[in-house]
Amino acid sequence: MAATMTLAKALNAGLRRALDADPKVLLAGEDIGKLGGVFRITEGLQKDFGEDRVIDSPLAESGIVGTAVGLALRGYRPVVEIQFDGFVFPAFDQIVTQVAKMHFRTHGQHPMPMVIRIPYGGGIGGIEHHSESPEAYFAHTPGLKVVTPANANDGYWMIQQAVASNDPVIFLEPKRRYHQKGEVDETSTPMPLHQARVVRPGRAVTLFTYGPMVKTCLDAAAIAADEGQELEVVDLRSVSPIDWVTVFDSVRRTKRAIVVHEAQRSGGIGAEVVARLHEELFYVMESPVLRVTGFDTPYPMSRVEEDYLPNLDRLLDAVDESLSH
Amino acid sequence: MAATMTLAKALNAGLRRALDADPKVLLAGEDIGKLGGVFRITEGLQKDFGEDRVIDSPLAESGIVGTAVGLALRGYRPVVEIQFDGFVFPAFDQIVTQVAKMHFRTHGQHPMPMVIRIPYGGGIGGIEHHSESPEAYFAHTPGLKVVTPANANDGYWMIQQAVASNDPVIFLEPKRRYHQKGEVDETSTPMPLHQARVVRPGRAVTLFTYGPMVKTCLDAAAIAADEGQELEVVDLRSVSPIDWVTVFDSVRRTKRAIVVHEAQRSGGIGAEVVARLHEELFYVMESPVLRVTGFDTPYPMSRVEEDYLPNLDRLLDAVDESLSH
Amino acid sequence: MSQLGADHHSRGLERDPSDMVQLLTPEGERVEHPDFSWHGTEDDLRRMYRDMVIARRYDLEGTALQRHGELGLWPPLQGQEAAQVGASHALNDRDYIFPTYREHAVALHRGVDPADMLALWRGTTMGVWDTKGTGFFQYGIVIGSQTLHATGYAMGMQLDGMVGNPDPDHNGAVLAFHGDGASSQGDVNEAYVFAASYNSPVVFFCQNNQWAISEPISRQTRIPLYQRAQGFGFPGIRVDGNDVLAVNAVTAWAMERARQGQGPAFIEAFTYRMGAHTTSDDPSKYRLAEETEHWRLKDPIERLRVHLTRNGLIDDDWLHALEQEADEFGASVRAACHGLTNPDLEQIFAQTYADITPPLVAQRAEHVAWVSSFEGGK
Amino acid sequence: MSQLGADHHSRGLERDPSDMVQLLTPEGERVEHPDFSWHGTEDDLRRMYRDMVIARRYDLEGTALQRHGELGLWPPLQGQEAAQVGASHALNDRDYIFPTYREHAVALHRGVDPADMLALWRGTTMGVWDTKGTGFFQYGIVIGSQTLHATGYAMGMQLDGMVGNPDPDHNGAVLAFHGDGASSQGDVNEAYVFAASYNSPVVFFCQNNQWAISEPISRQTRIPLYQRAQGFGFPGIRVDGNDVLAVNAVTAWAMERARQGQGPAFIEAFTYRMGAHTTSDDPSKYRLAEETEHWRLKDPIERLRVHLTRNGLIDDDWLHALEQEADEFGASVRAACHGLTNPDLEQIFAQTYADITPPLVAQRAEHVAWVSSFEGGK
Ligand SMILES: Cc1ncc(C[n+]2csc(CCOP(=O)(O)OP(=O)(O)O)c2C)c(N)n1
Ligand SMILES: Cc1ncc(C[n+]2csc(CCOP(=O)(O)OP(=O)(O)O)c2C)c(N)n1
Ligand SMILES: [Mg+2]
Ligand SMILES: [Mg+2]
Repeated sequence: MAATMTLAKALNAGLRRALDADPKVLLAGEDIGKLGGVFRITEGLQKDFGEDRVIDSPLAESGIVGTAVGLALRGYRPVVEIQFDGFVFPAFDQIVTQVAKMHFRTHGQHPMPMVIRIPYGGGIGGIEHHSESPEAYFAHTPGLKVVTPANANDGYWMIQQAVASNDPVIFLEPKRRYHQKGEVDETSTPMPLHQARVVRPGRAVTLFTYGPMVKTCLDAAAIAADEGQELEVVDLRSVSPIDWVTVFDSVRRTKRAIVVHEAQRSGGIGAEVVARLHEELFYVMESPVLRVTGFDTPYPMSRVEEDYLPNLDRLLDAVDESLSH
Repeated sequence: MAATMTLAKALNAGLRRALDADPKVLLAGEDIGKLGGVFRITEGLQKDFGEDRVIDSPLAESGIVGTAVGLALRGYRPVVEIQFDGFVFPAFDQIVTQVAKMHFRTHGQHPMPMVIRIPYGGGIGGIEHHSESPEAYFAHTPGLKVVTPANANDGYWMIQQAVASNDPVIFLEPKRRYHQKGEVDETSTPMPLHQARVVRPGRAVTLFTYGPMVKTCLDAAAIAADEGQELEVVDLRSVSPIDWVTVFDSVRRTKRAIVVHEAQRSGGIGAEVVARLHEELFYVMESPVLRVTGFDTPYPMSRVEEDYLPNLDRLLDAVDESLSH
Repeated sequence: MSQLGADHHSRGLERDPSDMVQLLTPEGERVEHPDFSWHGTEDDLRRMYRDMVIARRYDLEGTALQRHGELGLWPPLQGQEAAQVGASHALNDRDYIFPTYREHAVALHRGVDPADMLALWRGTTMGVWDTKGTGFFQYGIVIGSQTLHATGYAMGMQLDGMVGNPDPDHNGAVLAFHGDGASSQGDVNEAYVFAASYNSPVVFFCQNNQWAISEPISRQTRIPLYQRAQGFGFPGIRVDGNDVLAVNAVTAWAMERARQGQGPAFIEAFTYRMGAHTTSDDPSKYRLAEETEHWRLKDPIERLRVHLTRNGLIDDDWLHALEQEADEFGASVRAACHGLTNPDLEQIFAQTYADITPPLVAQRAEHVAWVSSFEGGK
Repeated sequence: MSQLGADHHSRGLERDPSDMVQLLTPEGERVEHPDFSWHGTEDDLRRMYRDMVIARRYDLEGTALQRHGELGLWPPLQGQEAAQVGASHALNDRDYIFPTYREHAVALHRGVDPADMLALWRGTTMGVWDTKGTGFFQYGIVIGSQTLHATGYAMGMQLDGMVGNPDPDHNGAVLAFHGDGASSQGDVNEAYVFAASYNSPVVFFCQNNQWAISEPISRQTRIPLYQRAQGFGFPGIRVDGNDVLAVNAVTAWAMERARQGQGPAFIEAFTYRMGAHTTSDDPSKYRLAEETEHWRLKDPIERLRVHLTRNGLIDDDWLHALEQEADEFGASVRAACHGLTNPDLEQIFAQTYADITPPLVAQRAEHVAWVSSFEGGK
């Protein structure tokens, strides 16, 4: 059974199925009820599952996550929504000191089956705090797992897998791809949540990316193909843990790599990918891994965001540079 | 004029001088007044400068940092103390969304000359939240600068330089070295705040480190010297920005490097150092840069911390491994 | 049935509460209040009326510009003109304001350049304007965070000796805006704690517009919001937020006690967000048209117009002239918006720090070289 | 002179307030209160006395063990026995407790293994014990965060239908401890907001022991803390925290209303931290011995002893037997502490996740290989 739908609808359908499958699953967050969330990801769910399973929260992110910890201790599986990337920081303490550490603190007695959904990334002409990519903060936090779907099918399945996970999952939704359509196969067995996927095989250079940049990388690969360069594009899907087997396999073949993300460069996911490639494939790589990322500034005013974000020109330039060595 | 004193006393003396030099300098934090802070870094300062310049704050870190933003907007230069590393997270939102971004948001109209002092790191037999190394979170945040002194002289000078900085500085104090004594030269001109220092020159391998691990690395280098290996030890001092000139210079000479920090490995400062060395000195390095760090788990119960933290055995092993390539 | 107190919609939170200060009824009638009176001049009345009309026009222009794709977003203030204008008119030159993202009327009254505000919503700047000249700080987007900045700023004013001086011309205080939804945030409650602890000259001005996007006030509190303050040890008072006189009188009182060193106060301006939360929002999803209609009868501008006309303080000519002025202002706003120029990415590197770091200099150089590689016709 | 309200030490925060529920005077006299009475048995009285004595002994052992280097740290509870024992005795089997780091008396009463608690302070575990069997959750170190967990847990109990049932045996509620200092934290105030919004069965039990490390209560609030609650829309009540009867009666009342679906309540137990904040602290730096002496006269154990003896409910034999029991308990605590075994680093890898990640498996393997390279006599 396959259907074409947007990432937004796929997430909605996935959440619906998760609510259906397990009465312990609850959604909570600001405006997720009648409004269905500012991006309508939870549209219709409160109507169908009631105010006790799709819960509008007071306007306080620490409170939302902190009470979700209590609900999880009680045996629930809360799925909380943070309205925009930039508003996860009031909840950062609860996430880092409580959610991430409860399993560790209790020697496994109290797992934290919680999902924290965060629409993230830029490219939507937003004002400050509405376009950020905070993934590296979470990936640097032991105890959390961090995933991000890049297409509708992954959205549908990964949200269900995240809900089913007994570990806390930071679930980053590439907001500018919410309206991108794709096939959703509601019956097939999905691949494991933390496995990377080669979304386009190629032999010249591997582009490692995730979330909103997967489409950009695929677009770049299509253009490069016209010029006779076969780029491999790997969608990491999980940025913590990263599926190093797939990463290393790819570079063993291509011997060249570029990491692409929207987040500021220093200390980003790219740094870890470069570091691991350096450590593991020191003698294999034929040119330095490159990073095409946001700059080390705050996310800027929207009128320059297209220059701030990795775009086709920057990507193709990097490909040339990688191949020039 | 040189005197021997502990890092703790040097910081106290530096703060005193900063308070003396500029009436706009204020200290705020929990228990920093009569008690002088739980580590006594502000001892005697309230007595001498009064309750309006050394301010005991209500027990709320976000409030401490958030009101400091307001004080800075008013023209003050607040120096706030976070009692322990693990308690900076309630203030994380104010630090990341406000302190770090005010200069950017106001196109330079409102700089944020604020210092956020945080005793950090392990090795003190502490309970949970009292031994963490959160530097990578801040180093990944554009708009912040992040420094950490490793000895008394640096403590004395760097705190004054941080106070004089017109940018917000996260000032990480290696709490387990508070009682380590050193010479403080109160008259010499200090080196720039964001410059790294070769604390021990050597030609075999460079150890890059900072804060509490500088001593450990120096101890390792002393042992290695007995075995005929001349390790170079570089104290980064500033982890954002990192002084890449000194870093690259060193590796151009030694061609081998190890990065050492207490924080968990993935996405840590080490990742960025490895990535930059890979990018810049791809053809220079003779063996992969190694990382000797905490593991990717929460900071553990104190009875195993000596195994969790990089220690002499692990360091010397890494040196052997680096040289074995 | 809902277990989680879902009766919250029907809590003792009346739509038309009686425990609020009112000096001008919805019908435009002047009434007295035992504790608060208004002592302004006829000119003051006309000025406040004018400012409300201009603010509403600005707001309509903002919405229209957004609809035409000129702005990325616009948060309308319609319905809240009296709360904002009444508050702003209670301030002096030494007072400072920490707004949310909706206080356009205050901004205009304080002299913020309308174009500078549009630049924020257009995305050509981060939202920078003359804060020093206007005393009106940047818009705050992270809900509640500005209340702590306001409190810290007020502490700074205390340290500067600007509180409790015998000569009132040396005193000042801070007005901190926040919404009803914001009252749930930890930061806002911490601001109350700090302000109380240091007895700081800050007045928290909560525009309770009944909604936080789609969530009704009953989700945030089960008792009237103004009662929150007394639990922190300072006075809270509720005022008819659509009554510019009452807002003005109550704010003047609260600011004056703050300036005199009597510490913080909390004002709940009971009002209504007539429009959408922002231009991205669709209120029909979550609230009834009937509610909006109910509030339309309490329109803050209309009630003052009736009062002024009825008392012969303005006439048709005056109103006509004001309409002219508003039209001209509207045209100038549109022109200013079209005149906004796009920034260059290059500026963001210098914008990040007071002292740019060497790695950022390198990134800028890399970027500049890359851009010129195109210009070189690569 | 200080500008920042530094008169805070002399605020209307009396040392001996009259607006608190008291049923047993410091002199051991039973008094009545118009709203609260205590209906327990003589056995209950003896049990509470015994639990206070045992808790104090445990505390002394903890401090001694720390002094001997057996524990890394110990936070003494001395002075707060009545607050803790009185509260704990008001709970039923379906109630749950979210403590701070100082509720040793509650832990013991709920059946937490003393050794498990020592393990936390010794650093051989992260502080794990039988939370399911005891209903006593982990100690919370980050000030205030547990109040949100408590509230969420209470919401879960609502969802589970454990509130407001006609059969009281099906009802339960949550007791959330926090300190006076904690009342300033955003999280704690957000917990009040959520609990009120969802009308959740959670009782906030604030042990106002007058100090947050070196900061007096007047730094956190300028009015009595119990008044905070009413601003959030639920009752706040102050009780003599050194009076085990009053604490017990008030807590029983608050828990019962929560269980019946009447929502949250706040209890300020007015008490005193007789000792240091922790064994790392030196209170002589910031408070006067005179103050401690004043409070010694209100000792919670002594006043109940006087009452019990005077009324012939215990005699010297009974007291002697209790002393024996305490001695034996003390010895067993010491033995248990010495019996704690050091963990192995290897366990922390599996401890991090429910499903360990492949990179962490690799790190563990690396570590294990490294360790065995030594054992192999490298
Ligand atoms: C910390 C944070 N969380 C969420 C948001 C998204 N958001 C923007 S406005 C708003 C509602 C604010 O309601 P209220 O405080 O009543 O102010 P109003 O918009 O009604 O003026 C929300 C949830 C935000 N800006 N900041
Ligand atoms: C978020 C946070 N900030 C600071 C600390 C350090 N700290 C530990 S206990 C304490 C004082 C707590 O005072 P109170 O809430 O009154 O509880 P008490 O210790 O008196 O029982 C402080 C500041 C902490 N544990 N967590
Ligand atoms: Mg509102
Ligand atoms: Mg206390």
